[in-house]
Amino acid sequence: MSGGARLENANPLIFQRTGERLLTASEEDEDVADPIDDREIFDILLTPNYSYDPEHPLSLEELNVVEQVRVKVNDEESTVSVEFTPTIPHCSMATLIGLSVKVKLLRSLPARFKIDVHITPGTHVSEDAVNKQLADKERVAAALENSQLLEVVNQCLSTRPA
Amino acid sequence: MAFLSHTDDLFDSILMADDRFHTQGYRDGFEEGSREGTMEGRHHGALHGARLSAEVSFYHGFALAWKFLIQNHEEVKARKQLKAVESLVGLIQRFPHEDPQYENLQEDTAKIRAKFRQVCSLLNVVADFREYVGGSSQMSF
Amino acid sequence: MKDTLAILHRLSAHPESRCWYVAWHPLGALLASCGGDRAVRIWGKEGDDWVCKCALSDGHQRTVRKVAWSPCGHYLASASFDATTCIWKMTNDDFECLTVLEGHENEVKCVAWASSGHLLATCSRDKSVWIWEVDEEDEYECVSVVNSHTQDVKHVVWHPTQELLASASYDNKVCIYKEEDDDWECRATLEGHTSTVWSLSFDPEGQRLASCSDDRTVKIWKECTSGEDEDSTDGAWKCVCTLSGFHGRTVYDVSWCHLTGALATACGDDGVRVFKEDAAADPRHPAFYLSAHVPKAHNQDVNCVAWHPKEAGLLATCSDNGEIAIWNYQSDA
Amino acid sequence: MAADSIRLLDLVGDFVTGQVDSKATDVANGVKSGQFSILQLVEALGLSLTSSESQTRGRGVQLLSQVLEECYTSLSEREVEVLVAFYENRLKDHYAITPHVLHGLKALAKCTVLPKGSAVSILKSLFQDVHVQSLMLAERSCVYNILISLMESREEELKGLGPDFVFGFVQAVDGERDPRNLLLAFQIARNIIHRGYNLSQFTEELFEVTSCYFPIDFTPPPNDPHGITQEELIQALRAVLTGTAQFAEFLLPLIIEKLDSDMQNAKVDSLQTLAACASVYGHKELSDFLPSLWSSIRREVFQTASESVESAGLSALRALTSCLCRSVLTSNSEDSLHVFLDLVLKDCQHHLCEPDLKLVWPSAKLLQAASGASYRASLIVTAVVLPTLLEQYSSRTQCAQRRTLLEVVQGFIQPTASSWPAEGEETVLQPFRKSLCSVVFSALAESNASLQITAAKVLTKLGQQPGVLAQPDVEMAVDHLSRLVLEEHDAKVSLAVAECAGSLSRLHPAPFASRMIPKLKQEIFSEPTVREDDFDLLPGQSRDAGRQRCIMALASVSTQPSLVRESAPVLLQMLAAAHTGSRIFSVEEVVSVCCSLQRIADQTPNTEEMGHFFHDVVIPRLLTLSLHAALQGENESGHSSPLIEEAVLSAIVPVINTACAALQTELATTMAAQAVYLFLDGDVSFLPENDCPSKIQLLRSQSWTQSQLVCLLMACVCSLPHSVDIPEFDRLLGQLEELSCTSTHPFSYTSAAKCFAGLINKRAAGQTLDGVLEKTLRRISVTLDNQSSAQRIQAFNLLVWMTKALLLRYHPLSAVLTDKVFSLMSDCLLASQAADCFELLMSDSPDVLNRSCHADVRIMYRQRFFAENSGKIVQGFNCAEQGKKSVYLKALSHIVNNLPRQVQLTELPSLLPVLLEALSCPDQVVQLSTLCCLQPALLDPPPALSTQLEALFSRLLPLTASPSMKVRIASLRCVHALSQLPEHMVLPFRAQVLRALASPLDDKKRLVRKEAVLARGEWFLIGSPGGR
Repeated sequence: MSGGARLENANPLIFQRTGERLLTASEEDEDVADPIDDREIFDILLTPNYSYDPEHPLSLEELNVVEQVRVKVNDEESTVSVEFTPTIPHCSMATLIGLSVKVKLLRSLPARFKIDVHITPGTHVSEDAVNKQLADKERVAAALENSQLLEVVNQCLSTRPA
Repeated sequence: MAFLSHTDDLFDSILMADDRFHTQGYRDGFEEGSREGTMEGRHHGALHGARLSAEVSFYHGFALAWKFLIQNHEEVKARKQLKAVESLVGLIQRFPHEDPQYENLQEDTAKIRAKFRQVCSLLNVVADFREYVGGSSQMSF
Repeated sequence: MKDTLAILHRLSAHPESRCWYVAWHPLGALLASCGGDRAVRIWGKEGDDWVCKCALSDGHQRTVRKVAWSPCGHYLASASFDATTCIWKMTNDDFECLTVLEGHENEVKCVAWASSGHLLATCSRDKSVWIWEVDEEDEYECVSVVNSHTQDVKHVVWHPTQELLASASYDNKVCIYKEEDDDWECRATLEGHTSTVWSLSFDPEGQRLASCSDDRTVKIWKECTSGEDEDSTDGAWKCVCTLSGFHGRTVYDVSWCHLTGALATACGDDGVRVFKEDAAADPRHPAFYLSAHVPKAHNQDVNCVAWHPKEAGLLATCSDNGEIAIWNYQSDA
Repeated sequence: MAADSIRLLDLVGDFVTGQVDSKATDVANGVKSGQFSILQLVEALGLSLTSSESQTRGRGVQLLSQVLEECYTSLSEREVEVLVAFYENRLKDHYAITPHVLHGLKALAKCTVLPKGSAVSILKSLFQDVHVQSLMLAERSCVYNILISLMESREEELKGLGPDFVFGFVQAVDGERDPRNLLLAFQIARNIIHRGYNLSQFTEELFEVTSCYFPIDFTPPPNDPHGITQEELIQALRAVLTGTAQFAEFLLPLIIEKLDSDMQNAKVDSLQTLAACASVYGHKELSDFLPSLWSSIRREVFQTASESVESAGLSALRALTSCLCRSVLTSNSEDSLHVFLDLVLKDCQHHLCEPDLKLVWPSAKLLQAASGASYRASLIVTAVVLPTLLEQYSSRTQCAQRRTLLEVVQGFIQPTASSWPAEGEETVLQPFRKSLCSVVFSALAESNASLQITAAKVLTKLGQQPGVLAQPDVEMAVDHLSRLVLEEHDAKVSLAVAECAGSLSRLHPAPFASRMIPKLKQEIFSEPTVREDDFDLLPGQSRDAGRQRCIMALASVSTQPSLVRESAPVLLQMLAAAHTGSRIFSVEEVVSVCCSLQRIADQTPNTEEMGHFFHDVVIPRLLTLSLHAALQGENESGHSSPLIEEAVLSAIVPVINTACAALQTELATTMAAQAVYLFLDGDVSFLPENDCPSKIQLLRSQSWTQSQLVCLLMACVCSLPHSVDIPEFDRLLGQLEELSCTSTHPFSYTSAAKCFAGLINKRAAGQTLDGVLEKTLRRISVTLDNQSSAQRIQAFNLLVWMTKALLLRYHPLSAVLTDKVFSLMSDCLLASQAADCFELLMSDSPDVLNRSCHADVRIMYRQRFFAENSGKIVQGFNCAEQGKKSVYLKALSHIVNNLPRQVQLTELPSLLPVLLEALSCPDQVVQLSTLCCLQPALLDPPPALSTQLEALFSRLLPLTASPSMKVRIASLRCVHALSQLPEHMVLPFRAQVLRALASPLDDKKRLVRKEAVLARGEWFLIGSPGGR
């Protein structure tokens, strides 16, 4: 984002980052299998740990766009559900943020997973519309063939600031 | 004397001030509000009316132009095209320009747009109607 | 469930991408598939296994969403996200692109031939359904553009015998169209699904229409012909049966076998299901039971089910993992 | 003479009519050699110069100019005068001639003998007759060069021209586009400004003609030969624009305008320029613009996403503020600094009261920048801000908010270089001492870890400034810290506490000695009270953990001799207790005690006093305890001292190492003697409680508990400075050799070998040393050659250490030894040890033969070793039969791994084939170390790689499914690194890689999945819009 761009929401709420996940002994043990858990999904979403949201220089978590409690994963049943919170109700980027989150998960999780991305209930005026669109894999597939959209999404997911 | 009356007057004005300002404030506010509202409404209406009329009249002009171009051709294809063009013209002429309250304005506009696109396809011309149809921006999916 | 659905073949049809749709050639010798790799592939049986007869990869710039064979079997239509529809002519085992139908603003989601073979329908995210006429010298012209849906139109299907068109949409509705003094108009709107309607299929006689949806249900709709019951006008459709509770996620496709009357569904929970109609039930309130179910038919979403037109019980399915699977459905009922 | 003139005529003819350019140099040489004079040349040129053919005239002038450029130095004043007149006159001639004329003038302008007045006349005619804009690039630069050289030599005369000069320049430079010329033009403008030329009415023109390039937006063309960078231009222009306060009225509005642009670098440039001019201007120039400048800066800092814009904004604000601070206060005028800071405070202060909102940070940064400008500024700002913050802190209850507030406070209490109080000024925090302390202490008392950590940081900062904390505050702080050490089990907090205690103890040792250390000691030695709740304690809450923290804390606070004298004895006492068994301490605890001692030895100032302390107290105590333990041996009566444990001894070694390495020479010498005689003759006289049986011979002892003490000998004698001479050297070596060759106790014989190595590494070269070495080497060889010998391992071990000792100092013998090692790589028994020993040879060993213990380590010995031996390994690899190849790969990967990055890069091309080979070698150790040395190299890959990519991927990708988790991780890192290669190189592999990385996404180990996710994410971006 160019220094000139103006923030749609100039003074958003911020939250303390939860620290790095601490390494446990069992994680270093060859033979123990670590199931994919909520925190892991959370960390996936927060790397790169600055924003998915081209409007905001802060990271998703600081903006409370994705909270740990809102990530639910079930490894055995291969399901992930993420609720994200657009920084302000009218945030025009809601769909784009959601798309970025979804794409990030599609690229980062085993194919067996069913991935559901929703807006946190009651945090966005066009909540249902956005949820429905994100759930429509045909629309998402088409979106990722649209170079303008793909460009924005990639910039959000790029580990180098775009 | 004058002095006295003057004071009465003064007291009076003070005693009533509260009430007076209240009503006056309300009146002013109301006027201000309704004026603002009307202006906004007019503006809004004008804007959309203009857009719609611009769109429809574009179709109209387009249709008439083609009508004259092809009306004297005899072969089947041209006949079909002419038919479509004429039905477009028909739709537009039946379109109630001057009645903003007309209830299925949307439906009719949709019909006209659809017909227009069919005509374009038949004539095999790519008219840039996107801006008129408020076409899907590149960022939507 | 004594009936069985047995796997016959698995082919990696569109590796590295999804397989969106498969369509049997009317004579049943060939199977066409399309997918995210922008290609259409034609499969044929050689000895005991299915092989790729040819791949049409130069027709489209983006995902090919659906393919459809003309009733005569000489033509293949392919609908793509690149906003175009290609018509391919088959001359023995070779395909050439006859023409490209343009006009949709964005992704074309479906294409279908009328039984006569003279009419073609396409639909798109631009909310419109287009009806095309095919004349003797393979010329295609648009006879009508209909804007009855308020959202992305997902699927179009023709009545097996009459010139009657049905469309399914992201606006949760199904529309039925008929021709009205050489313009096509929506004659009935089927409301009932609570989310996107993904696909439609007519029963063999064309009296009933099955629809499947993101609301995880399948609905059976029946045209009410006057007399049958009074409270309905001619040409109106009403839901006579809802299959709910069977599917774990979005139902992406439904197919009504015209030989056996069995109803197959493709589901986002990776499962393939076959339903049979309960013969005993009152025809005005038909009942269906789950006759066969393969929970992990594919290891990703199942996108399409297609019954073989000639060989009863033969079923083709395809999935997000790029696979095609061919099954044999055995029912002793 | 005549001959010359004829020759000259020929040359001229050839050049002018014959178009033979080379002749110019001949003429020039002629002139230089004095063969003919310039005037003669002019005469010779006469005809062509007066020819009616402009073409010929041009040619003539060109020749003259070229000659002049060659030899303008040798001209006489008279000649110059004539030539100048001639050239000025030529300027009026045909335009085709002008270029040559300018070149001539450029040469003349450089003449030192330029007669008075010609400078002015040259310029006059230049400005008058030449339309610079219509000249070619080269000629334009001529004009600028003329100006530059005249400004150098004839400043006074030019100034005589008055504003005309400036005007002339402005006219000339107007519309210049070429970056090279711009640099020249900017230089001239700069001179005009800095050397006080008279601008008068042309000030604005001069500004206009330069400022039109602001902000510079220039990207040098690819393969640009002149190597002009945007930065150069920016700096040059900035020097002009900020050169004089006269520009202020024009520049400041321009900056404000440019700050509104959407170009990020325009913003940054504007802000930096602003900062630059603020250092030149006085507040008079600024005052009118301050409000709008401030609002622009605020806007940028509040709204930007980019750190560069932010930091530029902050430094601009600081510069503005310090400029206002410089302004002299006059009684009648209001204090402009106050006015400005009030503005800043008004806009920022209230955000500090919204600690959940984002703007709290930029606001704090702005205020801190302002207050950092000067002492006065910090007085004003802190006077307002600190009360607000402290008040907020007490009114807020959420820990997160309090933490934020405290972090903001932290930013205010650290004075910058420019705001540091001068002599006699007291710190700006003085008024808030009490409230600050109470806030910090209450935060330390909170249960929230991150809050405690921040508080500790703040306390540290407060403690670092003399005069902020009063005695009672410090004592209070120390009590809080002590409590946290004893009770707080959160690792992060303990760390912060330790750091805080460490830094406080530097300035205020007394309270730590009197209050903390006793508490810690008491906790350490307090009777273990069995508490029923002991069982359901979290790890870290147990008493052991508490004691652990005390041990660490003792080390952290030992920053002053006075404290060391208190803390070290406590630790030694623990060792004693552990030894006697009067208290039960686990081996881990004893080890960590040693670690703390080592830290103390490491961080104590290297003074005579401390030297004595360690030499007289610590080391002897350690030796005694270990000696007693050793003599007890594995005690029959149940308890055996932990001090015979290898782990403990290996922990004592670094303590002695560090202490001895720091000893002053005479102490070191006695140390050496004492140690040597203790180990050779059992002389215990220097030890406390030296009631030992006489005639102990540790090096010859058969009991491992005694022989292993040799590691302490190593610690004592191998870390002493070079100058120290080791007594009984040969006898000592003899016994060490014996021990290392014959002992069967690994720790003993290894330590002996290391000690041996440590000694010979420092020993002065010469006959004696070589003699010893020959002898030992012979012994080693004999043992090694005897396949059946029971002592081959020992011999090999000694060989390796000897090799290391010698190759570090480039001793000639090292080559022989290395070859010996190589020969063992085909040995059936020792092959794999031989391969592994290269790790030992190439890496730094912690306790001996490293620079910190004064070993003789030549720089780049690794490179040298590699250069000499990599060939042999590769060759050995090629010759060896399949089964044995891995040995060489292992050796190679060990060596390469330890090479500095740069060398790795240069060597990689030659090694690549072998390394690729190594990747497909089944041995996981080889795979791992190869991956480890590939990965950094892949970050900026040698061209050689591009041809090998195919092979690389085909070997790398399968490794992502290796049974070893480490290998999977390392290979994924390599794949990740490869994604950074130029797109055209890697794009072909995209599909293949993405497919291969799909399965690691489902790996059973989280750490592997993490790498896979990162790598795959990057690979998706390759060749995708917005990605790369």
